[in-house]
Amino acid sequence: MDWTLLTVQLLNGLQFGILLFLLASGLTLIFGIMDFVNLAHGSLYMVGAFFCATLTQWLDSFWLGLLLALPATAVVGVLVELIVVRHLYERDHLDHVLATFGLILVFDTLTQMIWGPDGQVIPLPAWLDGQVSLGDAIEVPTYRVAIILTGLAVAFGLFILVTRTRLGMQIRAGASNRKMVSALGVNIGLLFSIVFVIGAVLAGLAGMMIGPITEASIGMGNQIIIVAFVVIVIGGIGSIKGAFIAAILVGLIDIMGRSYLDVLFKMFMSAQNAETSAPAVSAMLIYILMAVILAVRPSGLFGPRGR
Amino acid sequence: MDESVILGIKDLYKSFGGVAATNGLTLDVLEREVHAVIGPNGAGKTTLVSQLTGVVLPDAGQVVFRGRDITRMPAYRRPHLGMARSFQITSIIHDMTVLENVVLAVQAKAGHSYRFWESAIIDDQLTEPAMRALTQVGLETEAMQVAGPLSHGEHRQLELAMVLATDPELVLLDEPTAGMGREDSTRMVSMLESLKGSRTIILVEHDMDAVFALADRITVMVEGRAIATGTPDVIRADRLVREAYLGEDINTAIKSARET
Amino acid sequence: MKSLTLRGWVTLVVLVALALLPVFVSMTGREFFLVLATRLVILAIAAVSLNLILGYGRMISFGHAAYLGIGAYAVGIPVYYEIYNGFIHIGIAVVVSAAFAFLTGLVCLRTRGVNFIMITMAFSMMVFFAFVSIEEYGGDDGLVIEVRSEFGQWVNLENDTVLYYVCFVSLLGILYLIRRIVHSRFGMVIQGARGNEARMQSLGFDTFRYRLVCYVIAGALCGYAGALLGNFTSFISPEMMDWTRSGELIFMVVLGGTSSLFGPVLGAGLFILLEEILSGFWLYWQLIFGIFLILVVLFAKGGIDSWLGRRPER
Amino acid sequence: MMSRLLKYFVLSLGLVATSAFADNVRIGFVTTLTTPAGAIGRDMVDAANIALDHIGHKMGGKAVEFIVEDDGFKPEIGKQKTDKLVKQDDVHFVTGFIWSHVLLASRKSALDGGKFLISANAGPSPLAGKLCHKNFFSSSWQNDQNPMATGEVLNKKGVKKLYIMSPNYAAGKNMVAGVERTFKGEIVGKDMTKWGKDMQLDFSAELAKAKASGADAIFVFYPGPAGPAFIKQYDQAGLRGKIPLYTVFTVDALSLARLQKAKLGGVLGSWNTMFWAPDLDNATNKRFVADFKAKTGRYPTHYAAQSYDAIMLIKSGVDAVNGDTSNQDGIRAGMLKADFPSVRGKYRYGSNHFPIQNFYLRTVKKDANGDWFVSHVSTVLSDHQDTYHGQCKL
Repeated sequence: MDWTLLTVQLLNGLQFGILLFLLASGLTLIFGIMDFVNLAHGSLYMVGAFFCATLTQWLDSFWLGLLLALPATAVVGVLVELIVVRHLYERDHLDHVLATFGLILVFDTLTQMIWGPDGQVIPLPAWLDGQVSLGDAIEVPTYRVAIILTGLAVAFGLFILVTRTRLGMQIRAGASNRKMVSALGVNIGLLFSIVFVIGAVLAGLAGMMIGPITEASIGMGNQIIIVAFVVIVIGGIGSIKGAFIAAILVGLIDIMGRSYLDVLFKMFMSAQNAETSAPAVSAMLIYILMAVILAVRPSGLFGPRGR
Repeated sequence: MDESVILGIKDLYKSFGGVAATNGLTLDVLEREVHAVIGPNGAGKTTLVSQLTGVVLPDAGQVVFRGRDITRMPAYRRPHLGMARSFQITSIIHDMTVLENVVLAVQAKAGHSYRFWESAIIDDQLTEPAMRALTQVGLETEAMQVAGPLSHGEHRQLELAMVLATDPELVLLDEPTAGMGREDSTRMVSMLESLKGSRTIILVEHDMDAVFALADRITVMVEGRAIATGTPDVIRADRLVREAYLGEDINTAIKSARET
Repeated sequence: MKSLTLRGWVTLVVLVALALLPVFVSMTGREFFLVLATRLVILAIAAVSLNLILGYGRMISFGHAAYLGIGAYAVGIPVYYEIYNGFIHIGIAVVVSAAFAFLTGLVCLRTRGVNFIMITMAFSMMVFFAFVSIEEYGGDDGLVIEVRSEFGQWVNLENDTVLYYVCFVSLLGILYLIRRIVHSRFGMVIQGARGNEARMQSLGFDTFRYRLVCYVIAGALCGYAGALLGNFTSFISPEMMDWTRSGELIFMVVLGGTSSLFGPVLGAGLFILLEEILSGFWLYWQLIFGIFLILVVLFAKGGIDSWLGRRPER
Repeated sequence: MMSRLLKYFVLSLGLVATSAFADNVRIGFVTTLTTPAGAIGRDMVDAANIALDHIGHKMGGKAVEFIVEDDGFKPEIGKQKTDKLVKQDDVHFVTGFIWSHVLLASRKSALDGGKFLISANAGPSPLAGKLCHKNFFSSSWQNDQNPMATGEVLNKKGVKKLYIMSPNYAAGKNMVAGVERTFKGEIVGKDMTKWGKDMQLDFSAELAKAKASGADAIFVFYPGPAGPAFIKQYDQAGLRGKIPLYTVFTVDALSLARLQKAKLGGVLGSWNTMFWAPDLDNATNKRFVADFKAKTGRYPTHYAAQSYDAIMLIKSGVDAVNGDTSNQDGIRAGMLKADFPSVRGKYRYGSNHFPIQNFYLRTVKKDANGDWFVSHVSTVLSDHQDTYHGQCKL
């Protein structure tokens, strides 16, 4: 067993998990409070990455780019909420799925019309572009460590927001009983908008974090959003804690599958077939995990009863 | 056990988060009687109904229906033994017609419904009993209406028709007059009166007028327990029952219930 | 014959147009219309089958495209082994689809709401990745189906017109079948469970099992559509089972009108015509398509069916 | 736009005589214009249009109608579009095709429809071998050829242990087979990653494995959008200078423009192989590259070069029959001669209608304006023919 490799892969899994959490936390809030299925959450992830790329290229600074792209993504979030999403809260999930499916098409096409089909690079400052050594043999990209730290900080901030602030109290109350919150005299419309925008910014941030690794590209959110949905369903809808645990779990499973499954498969099939099957089966693992968890607990790990 | 006992409840326990909603309840319901269950709010009446219908499973104890232990039987199987219920909050299928609602009830009784070809709504074997039940509750003229937009009183009538259509031995009526105006309420009571003697009825009700008009026997529940069971006259005189209603005279309680 | 409503007229006109289309094609020589119409009819079958669970049963399956894929592979894989008998293909398609629906339904139908949407999608993604992982059948690249299913000497699917009529007659047959199912005792139970599941249980219906059977029927019918699709495209790839494809099927159903028999056919038709026309004249056609989708959801509840004067829901 | 829409409606309803009945040469071009891979399609269409400009939009004295279709990076859509070109537009030639799996899916529609099918990029092995067809031509290469050249380079550089990464689709498998065929050392690890519209772009797990494998070189094939992402992560993982990177179809004008924007200078001086380079010294190429740069402001990619050649190849066929598009035998014979000015210089056709051509070593350099480009270095394989031609029964 190569312990160095294992450690590096665990870190990679953690980093992917953190990224998933950034996406899933917003999704689960929106879901838990507004009971709104937002397939277009991944589009905000993409929009965040594109804004960050363009601003970084203009201003020649990743930090300025990041700082300005966050409010820019928030504005897009506000617009989406105002123009489309707001009118759908009272509708059923079917309408949510369809309308946000339409939003994905709109966002993907608009992005290509504005930025062209090319991916957009996000150049990193030199000190983030190198590697850090952890111990003797382990060397990991600095930027990936930065993602982990940022993600943990955001998770902590979110935790404080939800458990220690007035807004957080309303959010929690909203997640458990929507009628009660409105009975308490809270402006539900405003609360919903705020939650949606928080979700949008978190998704945008996730996009900005991954951008320097993969580039901002059209449709980049369309696959990861499905994984994020798997995360919140596993974690239990509306539960930030569940989203965090499930995100890390899914991140680790994905990376571990990609790292070790082919080795495993080669024990009982030809190398060629193993190389082909392993990535697909490792992609399948998270769905299998979800099916198993839902079979045992139909509302997820930390889901509310009877949803 | 007495031959005429149709439903026996023994030492039933159910708690939610440490609070006992049913706390060692024991109760016998006799064949063909109207047995009312009353008690102050929070006495555990709703939880009892849920356990009798299988929506909620007890933590301990036993429910025996005609000699058969049904404590843990799934909800959907109980109607086939001859149990039927109505809901406290109207529970009908809003986007179907009145007739279709009742046809479903008949269908439930008429064996399995894995029949994919013949139309159900023109099947006399289903529609005739359905129309009979509707006539019984006086809703036959509304048969072709969509159920949703009808009045509250009509919904309650439909609910009753669906219960009758299954031709049950035992009927569990969960506040059949809830939310009704005086007129509708009176009509419902006389309708129930006409059923008396033909089937066993468990009546969970707040309206004391209705209870004392209909019931053969009454059980009073307090804090998840039956504190008294007996004929209306016995209950009226029972000391424990008076205390349960916070020292009020039971007749005052009836009066105040009537005014709210 | 009683007088027809607007809806009735549209239904009649669409069916007659579809029935006579090959005549039009042979007169004008515009074979492409036949290609388009075949695709339309096959997807209409898929949409109609989805509507059985989505419209009548309120089971929002976001993984229905998996059955299209299973059905198509049920043609592709036997052909790969040089088994050309169409009855075997259809048999495999229907049986495997039904079995898949049964097994996944056991898990899916325990969940409600969004979890149901997501787990149906998860199962379709599993099939997607399963086929991606099988190198033998082309993996991600897909499988070219060199020969169409053979049904003896009378029905030669290699002839595009024959294939079209097989699809069209299948559509008519399945529409009739679903019409019977919906009005049958079974259909009453499914619709009752859509309206009020707790009530149905208290009446004595084991709604889980009825729904499961319904789910299996819908899956099997869509598997059949998949077998036709495999014959039509002569090519099958896991891409056909992508979640976006399931989304498109849902759109067809909603566009046409849920819980109406013919609505999904109209929905599939409008969907395919729009896709074809828009993509022909603008590279960024998906923008219009997306906006259209949003507008339909926001303002046109009930779909085409309600534009034609039907009350949305009954 | 409205009038265009209206015209389209009218045309599609078949109410007026369409161009399908006009006497001209119709060429359908299936490529990817949307999704992140759309940049490749744009390059190809630009190059094809330059070729058409160069020939005055005429072949064999007849006007050329050029119809572009977007395959959306999906085999199924590519096949649908091919069906449309064959049955609705009744084209004489279907060309384009970036992706091997799209080409394999579309092959039957085009060839059964009695059309010429000309790949301007993809060269999957079945089409060179068992599935070769008299009406199929390639204006590019067979997939295995270029990595075979890289394998030779790896041997010359003394590489003993190689780690391979490639997308998991038809071309990726051919690329791997190609390099494995000529590379004489040991393959210490291999990863086939998810490809397509939802391709995998984060290679953290795979790069960590490569690093731990003890390989002394990494070979990758990451065309289009995945290229820059891979190279960036290779740099971020600190592999540059430790495990040298050898690529095929990964470092091209498209990825270099983006890498330069990101100031990822590590790619400068890296090696790759190809049948062509922008600075390959022949008159046709000079004119093509100059015009392409003038028109688009970019260096052309090999995709562009092959598309240019595809149009020229078709012209050579149509010219041979003086525009008589019904004379397919004549057109075929004309094209088989490869007697046209190609941007790669002179080449021949093998029996399977794949080119027999040179492969060159190239390196990434800065030009006079400071723009990065891939420059021709030396010849690795001369007059190289693919390995599958023996299986072709033409």
